[in-house]
Amino acid sequence: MAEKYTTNELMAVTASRLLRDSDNIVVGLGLPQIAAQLAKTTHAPNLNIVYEIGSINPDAIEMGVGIADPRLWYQSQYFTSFVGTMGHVLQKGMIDVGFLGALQVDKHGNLNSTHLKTSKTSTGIRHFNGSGGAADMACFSKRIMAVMKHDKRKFVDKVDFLTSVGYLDGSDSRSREGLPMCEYIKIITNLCVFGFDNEERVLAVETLHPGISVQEVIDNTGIELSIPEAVKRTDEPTEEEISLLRNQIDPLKMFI
Amino acid sequence: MAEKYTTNELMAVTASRLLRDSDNIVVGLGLPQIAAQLAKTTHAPNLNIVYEIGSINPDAIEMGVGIADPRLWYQSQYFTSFVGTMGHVLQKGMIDVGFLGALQVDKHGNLNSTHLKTSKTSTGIRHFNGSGGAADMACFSKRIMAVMKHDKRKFVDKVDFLTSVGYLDGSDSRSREGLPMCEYIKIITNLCVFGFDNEERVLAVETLHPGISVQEVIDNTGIELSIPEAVKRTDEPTEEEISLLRNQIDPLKMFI
Amino acid sequence: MKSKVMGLSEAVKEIPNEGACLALGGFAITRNPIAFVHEIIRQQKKDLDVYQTVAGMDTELLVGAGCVKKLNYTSGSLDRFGRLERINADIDQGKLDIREYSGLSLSMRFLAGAMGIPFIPTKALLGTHMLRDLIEKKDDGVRVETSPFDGEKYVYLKAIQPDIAVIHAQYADKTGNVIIEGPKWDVEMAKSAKKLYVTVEKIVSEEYIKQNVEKVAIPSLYTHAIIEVPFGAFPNAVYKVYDYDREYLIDYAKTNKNIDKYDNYLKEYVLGTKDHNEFLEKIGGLARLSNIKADPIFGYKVEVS
Amino acid sequence: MKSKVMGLSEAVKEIPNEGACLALGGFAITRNPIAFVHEIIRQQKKDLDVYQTVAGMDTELLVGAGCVKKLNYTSGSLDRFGRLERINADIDQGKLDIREYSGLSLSMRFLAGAMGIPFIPTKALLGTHMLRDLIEKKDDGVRVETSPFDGEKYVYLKAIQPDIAVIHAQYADKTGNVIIEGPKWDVEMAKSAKKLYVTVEKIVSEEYIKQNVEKVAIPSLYTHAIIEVPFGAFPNAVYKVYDYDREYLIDYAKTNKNIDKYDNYLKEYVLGTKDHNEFLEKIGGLARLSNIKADPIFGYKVEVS
Repeated sequence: MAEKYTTNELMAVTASRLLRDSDNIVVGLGLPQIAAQLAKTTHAPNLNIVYEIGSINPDAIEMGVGIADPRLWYQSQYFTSFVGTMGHVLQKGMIDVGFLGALQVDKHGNLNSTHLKTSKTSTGIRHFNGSGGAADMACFSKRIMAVMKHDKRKFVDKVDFLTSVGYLDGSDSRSREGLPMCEYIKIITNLCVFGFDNEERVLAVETLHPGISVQEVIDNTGIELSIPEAVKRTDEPTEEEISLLRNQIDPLKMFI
Repeated sequence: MAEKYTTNELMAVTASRLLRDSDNIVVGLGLPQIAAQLAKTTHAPNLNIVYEIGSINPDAIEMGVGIADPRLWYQSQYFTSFVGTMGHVLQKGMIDVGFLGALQVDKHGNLNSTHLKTSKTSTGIRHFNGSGGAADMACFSKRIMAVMKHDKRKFVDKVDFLTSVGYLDGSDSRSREGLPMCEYIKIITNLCVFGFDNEERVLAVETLHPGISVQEVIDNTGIELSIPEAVKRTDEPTEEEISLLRNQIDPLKMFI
Repeated sequence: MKSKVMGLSEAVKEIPNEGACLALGGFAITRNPIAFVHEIIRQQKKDLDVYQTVAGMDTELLVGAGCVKKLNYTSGSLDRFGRLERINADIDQGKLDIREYSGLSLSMRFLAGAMGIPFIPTKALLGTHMLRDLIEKKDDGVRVETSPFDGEKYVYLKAIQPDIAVIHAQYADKTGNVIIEGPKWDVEMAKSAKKLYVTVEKIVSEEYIKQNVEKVAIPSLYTHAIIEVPFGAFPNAVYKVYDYDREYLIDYAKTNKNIDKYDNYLKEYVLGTKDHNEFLEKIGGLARLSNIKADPIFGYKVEVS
Repeated sequence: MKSKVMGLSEAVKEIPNEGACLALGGFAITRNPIAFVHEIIRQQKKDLDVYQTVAGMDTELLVGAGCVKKLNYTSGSLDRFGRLERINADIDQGKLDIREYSGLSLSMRFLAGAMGIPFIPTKALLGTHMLRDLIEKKDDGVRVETSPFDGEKYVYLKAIQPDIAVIHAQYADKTGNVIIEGPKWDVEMAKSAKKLYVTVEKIVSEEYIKQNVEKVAIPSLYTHAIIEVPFGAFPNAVYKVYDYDREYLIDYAKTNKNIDKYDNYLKEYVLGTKDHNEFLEKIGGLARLSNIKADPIFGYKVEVS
């Protein structure tokens, strides 16, 4: 167990440990990619990493500014099209883990990465980036993970705009909509790990990060939560993991 | 005009002259390929030649034994899959000319390249090669050409098995079936050129090869024909065309 | 074989002055056909119906210049440099008819177009608000149907064949065989168009094409025009040729937050230059461009210390 | 990365003894997985449901050895060397449940399988007797439907995901990245399978793969097993490695016309050899094989005089 680590480091390690060896994963830039690199260096050397832009298993040695940055394509094993990655690999059900980020998440794990409601514009919305391939990853990945900053305005009862499907209206509504069923959805925040492994498919704390109180999570979540006092704690990073993150995976501290 | 030429040479030249510059064509081995080469060397330098196996515009210098022969792929400009050639290029309607061969043709230009009826087998059929991509070329090409030996048993009222669509039951039955309409179908034989440019879409002689009599065609065609005595003659090859065929395109006389 | 080489201005002149359906090939900050887009703005094409899977500066320039009526896309950004604030602002103010898809669904509409089939079924978009909005807007690109094979619900995505597709690639020969190095996200889009325009860094010999046939992503029979425009994607990256211009993008990501600044930018750098060479001279010419040249092995600019 | 390298006998042992759905990658006389097929015959797999777009000796050997119950294909031949007379004879005698498609329609069934979509629509097959017979046989691969977009008639082709696909390629690394040189007709088929077995001429380094990434036709995440079998397609051709063996094919095209001769051939050359090396020794060994080596530029055997 490491003596000292940052919250970002804890989040990266937590995400990393959820990856299994030989998983096929789709990641974007940032913490997810850091987590994938860490897993590949430790317990999951056979991870296959797919980038929606059309690159598989690169061995990048520099961090890029996004998946469209050629730095991320160095030493790739395969180049293809959007249809080749998302239309083939993902849609065929070959992706084990889709790593997402979002503006908002709701109590059934639906994500919004497109726009927020506001009173400041004539249309009543403020548009951000749009969903790109994230919507598709949420649809077709076996396991869905999102990494998000914990914030009352980001954890809401209903997302302003549903771009990436979670459990829709909860219970069996996802499969009733005709969507492929996922094994789980987990949201990793700076305070805790959320899951939806209950019958109603409602947001529930799975583990609290070390040093975080139940009240702190409740105060920062815009969704009603009932958290048992005996809730488990998130496992702490090991010295080795922290050392790999700092010295090998993100030495320039771009994301950690 | 050439003094002397073989029937095969005349057929190759006739087919060649039907190709227009910048046509995209699909060919198999044999006379069609010879015709395409001749056209490319003379009036159609911008011909694009697509082979269903997944090669475009090779510049072969040796004749092969079929489209699966690597001799035909030399100096290709593009390699792709069956879906890439037939599913994309052909199905999108980009092929101007599809060159076919067949066991049988019927009075509406439907072709059979799969099996013939016979009393000698328990199933009543004798199976040959099957249609492969030929069926698809007949469906999607703008102009369809077949090169066939003239034989009573090959020109029949109804094909034993319809693999490649012509005008189906004649008149507008092809479009009523929901098929893309073609500009024309022409059958080039050792005796004449047949077309179907009448309202009923019925086999009709367009030109008689030099020296061939009306009676000769009627005797060798298993379909009722009415041929006006004033029917046109097929244009004869030029000296240049014959010289190109003999000295440059098929010097080993593999097909000519 | 016939040459399909054209000049940029001449190529853009072929586009109808109003209402063309145009697909663009960039992806965030890479291989965006910037030179082509600048020329569209100079020639003041209007009411464009634009398709781009992951938009970048190329589409934003067209939107900012008032050339776009309808935008069909899935997302867009300048990667970490910033958002497409100029597009976002127009969306927020209801000035742009916007049709949002997921990446897979829009790229499959191109695939169906490239294959000449009427539609293609998918589970993508089900349950999303993109689908809800497309249906509300009576967009004809999607229908929710039941597959006759498994009785399940699918979105049937209508084939799209844009009038014009524009991509920027590394190389092509004069007959139109196009080499794309690296990821090829835009191949189905390119093949779906009625007319494909390709701007390239360099026109290479037919011999080079044959020697590198495995890199040919688009064979000549798809290509309507080849336009040689060195640094045609600047300030975006072209794998193995040049990197994105970091400082330029940082500045741009400030400019696009302010409509007046943005209009001035367009006036000065796009409308105020007569062609791409003049634009390149204006932004710093050879000195600036030499500085972003890619290392041929790494494919981007490697800092050599 | 984990090695997916397997021995041939071990790989074939994974196939169920009865009733597997098997797709084969050869095309007439090129890149046929002959060594793999020989081993299937030695292990006496039965009642196979075989798919191949353009069949060659690979499927014929399986049919001749009595391993095949149902054959789904579009055509087959030994190119100019002859027909697949052994298959044709079984069809003529009603011994084989045969499902005939056109090339495009069968390859699109693979495409739909590779994309995980339930079906794909096409105009192909309309009006043909292949379609008539498939419907008469109640084959579940095709349905004639009306497109909700244009109201026109289409054949909806059901996705096929064979249990096992086998292709023969030039190279792969041990992790399963596969290089195919030349035409890649079989890529969608390979990607459609639940388990993909690839026999290759040579296992190359991961470094070679990265240096030749544009030649990688199938990335490792599709590959279940890599099996190194030099001359694994003999007597068929492997582009840039070796040519087809002309004399062998001429002889084979006589053998397959006579069922007794064919049975003897199987007994002697397939069942009578314990593995592919013994088969290669039997047919003439190094002397014969050296004679068909391909010229690395031309890709086939060039007669040097």
